[in-house]
Amino acid sequence: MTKKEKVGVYVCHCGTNIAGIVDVEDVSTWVGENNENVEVSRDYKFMCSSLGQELIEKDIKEKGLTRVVVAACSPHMHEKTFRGACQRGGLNPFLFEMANIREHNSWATNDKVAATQKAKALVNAAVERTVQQTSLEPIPVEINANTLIVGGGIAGITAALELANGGDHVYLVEREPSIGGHMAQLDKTFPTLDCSACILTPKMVDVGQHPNITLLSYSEVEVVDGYVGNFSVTVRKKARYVIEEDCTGCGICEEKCPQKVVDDAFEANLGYRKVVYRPFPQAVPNYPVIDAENCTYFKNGKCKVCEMFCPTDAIDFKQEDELLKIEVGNIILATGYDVFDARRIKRYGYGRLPNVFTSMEFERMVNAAGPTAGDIVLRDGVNVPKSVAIIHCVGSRDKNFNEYCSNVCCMYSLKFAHLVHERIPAADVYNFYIDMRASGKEYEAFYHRLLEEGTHFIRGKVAEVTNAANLPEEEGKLIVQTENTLIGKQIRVPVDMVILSAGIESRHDANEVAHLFGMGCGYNGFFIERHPKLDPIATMTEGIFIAGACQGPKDIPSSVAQGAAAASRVSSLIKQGTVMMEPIRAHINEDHCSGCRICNNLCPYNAIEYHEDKKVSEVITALCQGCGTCVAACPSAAISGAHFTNEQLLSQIDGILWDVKSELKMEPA
Amino acid sequence: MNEKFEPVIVGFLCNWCSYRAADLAGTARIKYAPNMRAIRVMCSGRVDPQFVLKALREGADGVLIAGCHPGECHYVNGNIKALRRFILLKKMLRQLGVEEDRVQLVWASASEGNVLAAKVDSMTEEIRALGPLNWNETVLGGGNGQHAAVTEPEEV
Amino acid sequence: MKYGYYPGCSLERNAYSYHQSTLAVAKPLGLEFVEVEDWNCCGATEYFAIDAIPAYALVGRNLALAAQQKGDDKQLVAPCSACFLNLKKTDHYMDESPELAEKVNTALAAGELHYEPGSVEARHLLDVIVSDVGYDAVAEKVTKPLYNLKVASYYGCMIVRPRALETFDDAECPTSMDHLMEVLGAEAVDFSMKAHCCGGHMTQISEPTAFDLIRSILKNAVDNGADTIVTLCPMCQLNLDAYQSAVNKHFGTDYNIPILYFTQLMGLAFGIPAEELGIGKELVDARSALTKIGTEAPPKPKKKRPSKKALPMPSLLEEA
Amino acid sequence: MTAEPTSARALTFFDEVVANTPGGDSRLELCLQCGTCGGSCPSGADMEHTPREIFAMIDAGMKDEVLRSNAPWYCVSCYYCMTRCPQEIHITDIMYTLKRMAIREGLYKKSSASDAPGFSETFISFVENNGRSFELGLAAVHHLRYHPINAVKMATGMGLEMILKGRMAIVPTKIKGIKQLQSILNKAKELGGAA
Repeated sequence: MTKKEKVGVYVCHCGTNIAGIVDVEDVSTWVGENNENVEVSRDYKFMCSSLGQELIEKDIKEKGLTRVVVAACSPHMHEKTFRGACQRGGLNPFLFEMANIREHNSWATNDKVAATQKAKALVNAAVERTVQQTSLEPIPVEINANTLIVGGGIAGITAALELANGGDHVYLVEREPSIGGHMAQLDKTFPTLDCSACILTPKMVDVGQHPNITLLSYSEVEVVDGYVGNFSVTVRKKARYVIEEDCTGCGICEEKCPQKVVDDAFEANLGYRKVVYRPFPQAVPNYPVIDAENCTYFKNGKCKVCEMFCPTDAIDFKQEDELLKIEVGNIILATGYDVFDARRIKRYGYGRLPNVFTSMEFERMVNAAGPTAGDIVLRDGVNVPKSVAIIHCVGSRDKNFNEYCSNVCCMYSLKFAHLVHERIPAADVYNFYIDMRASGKEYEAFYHRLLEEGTHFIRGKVAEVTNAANLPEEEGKLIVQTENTLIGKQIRVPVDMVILSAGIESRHDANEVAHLFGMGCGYNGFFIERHPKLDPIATMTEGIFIAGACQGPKDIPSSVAQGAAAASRVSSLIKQGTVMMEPIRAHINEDHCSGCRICNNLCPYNAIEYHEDKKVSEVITALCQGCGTCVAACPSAAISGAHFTNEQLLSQIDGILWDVKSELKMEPA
Repeated sequence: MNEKFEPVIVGFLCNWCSYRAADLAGTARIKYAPNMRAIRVMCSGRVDPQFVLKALREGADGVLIAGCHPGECHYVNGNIKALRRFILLKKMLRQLGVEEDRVQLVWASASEGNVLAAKVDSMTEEIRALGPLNWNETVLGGGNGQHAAVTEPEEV
Repeated sequence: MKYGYYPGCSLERNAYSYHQSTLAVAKPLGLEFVEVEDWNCCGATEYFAIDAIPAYALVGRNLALAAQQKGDDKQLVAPCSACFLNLKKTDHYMDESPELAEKVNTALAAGELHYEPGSVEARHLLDVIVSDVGYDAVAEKVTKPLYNLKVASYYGCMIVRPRALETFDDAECPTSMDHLMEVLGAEAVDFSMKAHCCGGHMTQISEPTAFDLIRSILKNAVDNGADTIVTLCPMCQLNLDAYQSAVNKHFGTDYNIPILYFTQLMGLAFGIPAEELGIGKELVDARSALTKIGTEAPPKPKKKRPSKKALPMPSLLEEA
Repeated sequence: MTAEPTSARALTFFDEVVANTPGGDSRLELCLQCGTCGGSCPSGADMEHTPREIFAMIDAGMKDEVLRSNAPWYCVSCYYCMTRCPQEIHITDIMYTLKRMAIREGLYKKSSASDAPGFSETFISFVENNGRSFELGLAAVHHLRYHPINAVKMATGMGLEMILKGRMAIVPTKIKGIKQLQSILNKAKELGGAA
């Protein structure tokens, strides 16, 4: 005997989004007439509007509805909305179910008949499912007010300062010896041409000095346990071989160190650094590190010049990595991006042709604090180029490398053109582009400025850069070969210098990092946000937020905005004190449990404990994440997964097959 | 006009990847066969073989199980458990005399609406070619109401 | 190592020296080549321009014959790049498109033949030598190293492209033949034009276009100090060699750089007499260039110390 | 069941080109008009339209102009465009398609490369008759047909040298199974279409 419930069914038109394909009136009428549990069924223009929601509230109160089904969009869009309506009407929100007849149906086909039939199945299934649903209460979880921020670039710095200024404690973990990220490497910033260091370093100093920020530089997160409100994180603080408490940051060790290596990080290959070094003079923290891989002492057991000269005995060759355990309530990932490795595009000659430079090399070159003190010169370090080609979309918008647009290259390429004009007024500058993308605030104006400055803009993706001269004027030059697509002619442009505007890539280890934090990477390696439009800050994992270029290629203003937004999301949770978790958890019925322990090893969170004395297993609710693997595996059906019980799902299957059920099965048993 | 056989496929889509892939397919207005009817589960690892058998028994011509790519499971490795169950399930279907291709598995991440849509299209065509399942005749034999040995699957 | 062998039309006559030298070096390397019986022309780049299905069927006949004949190995070696690409492409497209495979097989059935895609793997001769034999085994056979000889290794197009067919060397900057030349004791010069087009059939369609391309290749090799250009394709050899004087006339230049097959230089290094390698058949005489070969290894060129001001040079991807 | 569009769109020149390109997917619809192909093409400087332009013209339905262009005939099958194309379009294969369509429609005759198909045709006529190509015959026939002056140059200059060096055969080689090959090719011609 099935119990009789009073179900209210609401079929949404979503304007014409659904009603244009699905005969919503037919669906509503049909379910009202054919499913005995349905008390009332209606169709309505926009169910998510306040009037639509009031309709539900009113029916619950007036008609005594015990269950509610809304057939509309995806539950990922509006489940929360309608659960709220149910609650306001006095119905437990877990007695509500959505049927997705928009994304999964009306938007996926043009076949009206089939779509209407499918909508009936989905609605009927939802009705059958709700009948089996039970009232549930969300689980309150207390929020630890400390926050972990991973990555000390401009996004992470912004988030850290926002939270710390609000009075909450922040652990800022940075992999490199100094915070600052890519922004610290840049010279000027588009479109206003502010000096990057001038606007960034004060913020870095604030971070270094803030009483509410624990800065863990030269450190990496190793283990993440727990869940929103209560994460337990292990951080590896790599050995610097410098005692931070004793180091004054005087820089004598760096000055005296006899060993020099090419700096492939901060100077992007264009310059050298010592083996005991600070990446740059304004580094925060200002302590150096010893690069053990290249240090003469670590290699040969001899040298120790730094130790000899250190006035405070702060060098410690015996220092070891430290593992620190920290407890936080929320985590913000601001792990940034990698620059596309231009050597991968062999036809552009980087690594083979000396006067081909990457964009990051050029940033360092034009920087007054860089290897050439800001002079634009060829690889020989002396000669000044009379002509410069800037090639856009290097590694971007190309299925052989990265398919997407890297968002910032057009603008920084314009900036490069400007800087060449400024430093070498007589030089010819060519920008080779496919499409000029200048969609930010004041960006188009900057493009116009470069048009005025006389940059040659050539529309065409460069085919190759070669040193094989054909004509006398090409001898000794780099020749940029392309099609000028606006005149439809193949052209060869001889220049002295080529700059490759390399794109933005996800971090090489983004997948491992995502896995460490229990979240996902998209196809291109950027972290997946909860919603691409409405929630680009949160992730699918509660309590873990993302900010900056780790979410997708973006410029400084957008990274700053996301950093601040992530801080605000965390602040809001901290202020709430507790967070309500969906009560989708497994539970073991002791009476039915045979003690077989199959579930024990299946649980990915070790949330199932076996009681030797009672010979039964038990789910630790606080650890359970509700995946339901154990429910599916239990041979004695002793485990039930709240809101996804066997009864609910079996009824849903029954309901979804209303039109094809075999005759035999329709007969009473 | 000759009526084309329209198979009914029940899809079990995991909440985090493949359900969102189907959402994305819709948002991107990718058109695909309307033959798959989706049921949301939190994880593909939640798909109990009895759900699949129930669907086939109740009139579905095929079942699609969709989850996150291996290594991308929201619950660490629920999809791997789904895969192991799926392999056993296929074995069982063979014993029951049901064509293996009636139950299929696909990995579709939240960004792969096109993958899911293409899978639904290809599966629909494959099942259309197989024809209706008719559980009663195929498995129960001649529709005499005798239950064949539908054993609980071995757990993994 | 036993392989099927598809010489192609050019090797029968204009590139007979390639055929000769291939067989001459195969022996000491332990390569056994079994020629496909009664093979036909691959259609070069011309048949596809006229009619697609017959073009595929033409190649299909060769694949079917090779498949019939092969022993336990499914490798088919082609020394000519155009033949190699046509064999590989036909097999690949038949595999990718069942519809095409069906049509080709319907046509083949008219000659009582059948070809199952995937049953023959077409390989270029260079690939077999560097990948299967290997540089070390080649080095072992070198008795007369080509010391002092500066070589520009010219790959052309159809051995390294299209990338969709998963070529064995880089599509833009191949290096396998350069390494091979170094193993023989020669010096491989920098050569930006190494994978550019020799002009192909443009010599017949538009001479100025072809001459432009031929000149830019010759010029780049000469500019980089090469004594000879080595090739691995009859069409490339023909265009660079036979048209060299016409190119000189057209541009008023005086290039005189011999074009040899890589197998000819391998043979010389293995101590095989020049006549047995077909050296002397080239129109630009190679003898004077080959007299440069010394008996002693040249001293290793000293790395120029960059000036103090010079900026560091990035490493190449292979070195990283 | 994939729903049929409510009204079928008439087939365009674009559709025709795609349908006639064998070996899977031409991907022509993905062209971004970036010009990588036009910049990479060894004979691009001498083409009346760069490959990129040709694709824009195909999209615009300019059948006559496309099939009259010398561009497809100047393609040397170097596959640079196809390897470099950021959208992985099968450009070289499309060029072959355009050549075939130009011959079929007879439009190549109005092209400045009007003797190019002749070269291909002469080439394959030797292949169809003998099973092997025949360089001397090819050069002689082609040049006599289109460049009589070149033919004289050939006979006295480079060609003569080639003959003297033993690099050019005086008579063509015929394969044993020429009858078998001809039945295969005849059958293939009957099948027609692209694949």
